[in-house]
Amino acid sequence: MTPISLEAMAASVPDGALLALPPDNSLPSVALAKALIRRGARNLRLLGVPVSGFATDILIGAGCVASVQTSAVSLGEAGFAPRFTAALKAGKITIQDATCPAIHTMLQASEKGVPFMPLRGLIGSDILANRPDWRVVESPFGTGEKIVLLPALNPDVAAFHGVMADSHGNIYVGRRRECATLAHASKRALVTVERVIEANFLEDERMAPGTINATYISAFAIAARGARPAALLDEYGFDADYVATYARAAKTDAGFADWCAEHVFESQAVAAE
Amino acid sequence: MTPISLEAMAASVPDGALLALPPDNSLPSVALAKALIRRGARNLRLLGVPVSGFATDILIGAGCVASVQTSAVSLGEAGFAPRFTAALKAGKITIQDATCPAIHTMLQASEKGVPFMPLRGLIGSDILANRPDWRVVESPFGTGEKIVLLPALNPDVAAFHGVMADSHGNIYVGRRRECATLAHASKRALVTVERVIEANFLEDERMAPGTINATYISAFAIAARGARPAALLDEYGFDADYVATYARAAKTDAGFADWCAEHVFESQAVAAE
Amino acid sequence: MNYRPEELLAVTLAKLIRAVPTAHIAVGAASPIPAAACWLVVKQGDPVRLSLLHKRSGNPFTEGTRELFDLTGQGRIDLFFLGGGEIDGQANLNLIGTGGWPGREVRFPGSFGSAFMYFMAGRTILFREEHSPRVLVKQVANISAPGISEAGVFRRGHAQALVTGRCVFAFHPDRGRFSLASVHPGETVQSIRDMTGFDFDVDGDVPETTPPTDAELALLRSTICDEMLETYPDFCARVFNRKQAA
Amino acid sequence: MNYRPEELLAVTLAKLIRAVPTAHIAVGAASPIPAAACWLVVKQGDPVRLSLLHKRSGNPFTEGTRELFDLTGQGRIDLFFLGGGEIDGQANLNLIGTGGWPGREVRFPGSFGSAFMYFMAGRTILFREEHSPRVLVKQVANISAPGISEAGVFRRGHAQALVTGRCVFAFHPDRGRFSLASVHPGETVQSIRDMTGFDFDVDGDVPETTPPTDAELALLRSTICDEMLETYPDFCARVFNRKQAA
Repeated sequence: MTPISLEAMAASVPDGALLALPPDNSLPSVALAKALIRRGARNLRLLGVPVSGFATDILIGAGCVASVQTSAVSLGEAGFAPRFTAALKAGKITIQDATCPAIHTMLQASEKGVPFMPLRGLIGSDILANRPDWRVVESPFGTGEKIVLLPALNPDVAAFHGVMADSHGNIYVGRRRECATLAHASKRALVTVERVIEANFLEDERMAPGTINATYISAFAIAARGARPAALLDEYGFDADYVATYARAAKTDAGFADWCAEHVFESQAVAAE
Repeated sequence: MTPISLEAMAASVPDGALLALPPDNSLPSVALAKALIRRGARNLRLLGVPVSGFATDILIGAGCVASVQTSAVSLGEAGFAPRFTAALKAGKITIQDATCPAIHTMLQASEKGVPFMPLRGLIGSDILANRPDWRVVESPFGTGEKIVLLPALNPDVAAFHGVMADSHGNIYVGRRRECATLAHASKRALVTVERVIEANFLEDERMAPGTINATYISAFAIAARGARPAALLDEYGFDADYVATYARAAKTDAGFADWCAEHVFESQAVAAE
Repeated sequence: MNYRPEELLAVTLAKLIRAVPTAHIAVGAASPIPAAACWLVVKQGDPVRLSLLHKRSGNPFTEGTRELFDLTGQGRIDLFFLGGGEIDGQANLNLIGTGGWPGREVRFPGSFGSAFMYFMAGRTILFREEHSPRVLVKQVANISAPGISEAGVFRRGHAQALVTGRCVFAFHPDRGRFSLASVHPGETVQSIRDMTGFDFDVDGDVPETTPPTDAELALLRSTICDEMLETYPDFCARVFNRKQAA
Repeated sequence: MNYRPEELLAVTLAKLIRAVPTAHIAVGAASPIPAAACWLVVKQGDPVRLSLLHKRSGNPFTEGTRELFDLTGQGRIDLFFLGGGEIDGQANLNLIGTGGWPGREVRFPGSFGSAFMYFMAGRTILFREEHSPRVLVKQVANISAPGISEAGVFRRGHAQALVTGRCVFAFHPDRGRFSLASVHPGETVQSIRDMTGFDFDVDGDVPETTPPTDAELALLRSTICDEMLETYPDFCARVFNRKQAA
């Protein structure tokens, strides 16, 4: 398995795809989000795994997004996600609210190849009241318990940023195992990485536990600092200044457009740095 | 968290406990099984996760076991498990048959804190016909699909052998993540390890993915070569000769008694080597 | 007053934590005051395990982000903290937004794990510094997570208390109502009534919230600040006047 | 005959694998001949991914032992191999034992994952060297995994074929019966009937199973033996006369 280019990867995500993205604490591929903006992606249906952050906000700002299913959209310390908030208010996107473990559970159902999975909680929440696709049943084990069943969720594309790929396309994500679940549950997994290592992580007992088997990986691309401004394990930290600057700029349409011109379009080299 | 002695660990497993044991390819604590024989444990209800091997057979041979729930009992290349086969024929133990993913699923239900979880397959199998605790339902999502629901399984004690513990009681098991699921799903997890390392594996990105958080670990004991004759990651290999010798000896009650006297009772030092 | 309001709140939360046997607490990222309270309990010598969810180094979870929820589902989390854009008198939480669904007036970030954690943690301490009729409402516009549950719904725990910048309310799941437990210095029962959109019970005399001791303040400003510096640099700079080394 | 029976079987299995597009095969530990067949397909240049379940070094799974079943549940395993202590004419498998439940006469080790894998793999090749009325029975004493399923039961695949030491049967899930596809050298339709406990169809002339070519034998005895040596040392010693280096 050999890397493809970031732009080729972005081109392979069709308009309208159900695209699953981890949030800022969980290896987002901000590099791919920017490449999707450059390619002019449209009508993406984003899934926050289990919440949404920076990458989601810039995709919304650039007009790439039709809907978001998530448990929250936030820039963390930098506050509310400005383009999400504006687009929702303007009616440009729709949101389907969930709660974190419900999204994990729906992905785990796909991971296990079952049509649904139960989850406690939720009953009495308006989240449930607004999810006609979720069901409340009484336990068939005779306990009288009412419990929610959630349908399997099978994203068209999962995108995240791993630390590195090996010669076989195995991807190292360390303890961020939610990326593994996501890859297992999705039709295609597109992964950006810092680098490719001549090795087989599966033959290395110390690397294997943090590795996602290449069998789940559709393609990978090299994108140095591809999670930035998010952190990448012990490789680099969260760039709070970058996000704060973005949050200020993106308060207005014009401010977002300027930010986007500079940070997404001006130079791919700069953007990928 | 500091280690306890192997014999203290064995003493903490009450007679009649539902004791979950991984098989020979998955970090069994043979050291603890031998210590349970030495302490004269009785009426243990064993759970194979998801099948059973050497440790189960010696516990049965020593009269420690009342029942086994498992997907198979086997010594692998060395053939049928002789003490299991003899005890079942003699009516000394009962067996509750399952299939591998059903046991994983029942443990995952406990791991998630849900009362049941669905699994495909099984319908038309006599395994299902002999499991009154399992339910067939029609999917409440209107697809007409019939599917099995399995109840959560919450072992009293999980026992396995990790490579090492750190100063905080975190346990390294590498890619054998089934031990993590088992620890999560059980009331208590008792773990033997080769050694204790002055460190915090959770602070080390390379160690963390193969680590089970100490929050799930009730106690650990040092037992060098504690998985033997099973293999332990890249630490030591499977001892096929040891198992073959056992399989020959254990064909008869007398042969097992001799084997047990030599390999379990004669010297704990020898047994643990 | 020789302490900051945040210090009073941390000490108050610590007392609520210690009022109930507590083995394991999970604390989210946006919660520096609850985190300080938890560290205070630990540093005062209670054998409490803390799982700090967004700690970058030493993140406690090795199964990915689902592990917190699984852990809580298993009944291993005794205490969690939640807040809300709106909180009502039945302890319902709104993290969705005001106006019609899904927050047509003001949209909040979203519910995160609240619709699960509020049911499955051993108990929850509600914490919101802003105490105003805007936040503490008669009825939330949208329920992210309900304060009480009907029969037949598995629920391990409820709100233990609601701590705000003005007072401490205790919650009574049996009657689905708050009672006023203490008022912070400068507040009265009437001033709390004036600033609270929901009705609550007042059972007898309401004491003043106990201020921090010198020992508590010393702990907060030294070793607890040390522990919190990596995760909450802004908070430590603002409250403890401590900057992280470059 | 310049080849061993195991080599004929490996080559025969390889042809069945290549007869259907196959991206990913999982192979269990007790299956050296199916493993040899899979390696043959790979070394002949087909881009097939092999997951060898009990390979000690380079074990393909990093989610623990549930990953094989999850992977298969997801529809990512195109082919799996199963055997059985008993196999009947409806392709039902018995890995439990003979006599009443749970194997009162002869107890076999147990069903392993068969009650799931047989439904969820893209297809299954049944393999059992022993071809006798004891193994190939009219009706299995206990069903570990059924050959066909009723309507409303999710089933991704069925048996493609049953390969024994005497012949190849094709399975027809629509009619729930085997037909004789080829007989190994030395066997006839009648000799197969004599040794088979179940009834099967014979559609026209039954060819002889094609023997291995020199190229296939050369591959088996060199690079394929190299690949298999770590996992199947006894098999390699016996069939290829190769000992593992100490």
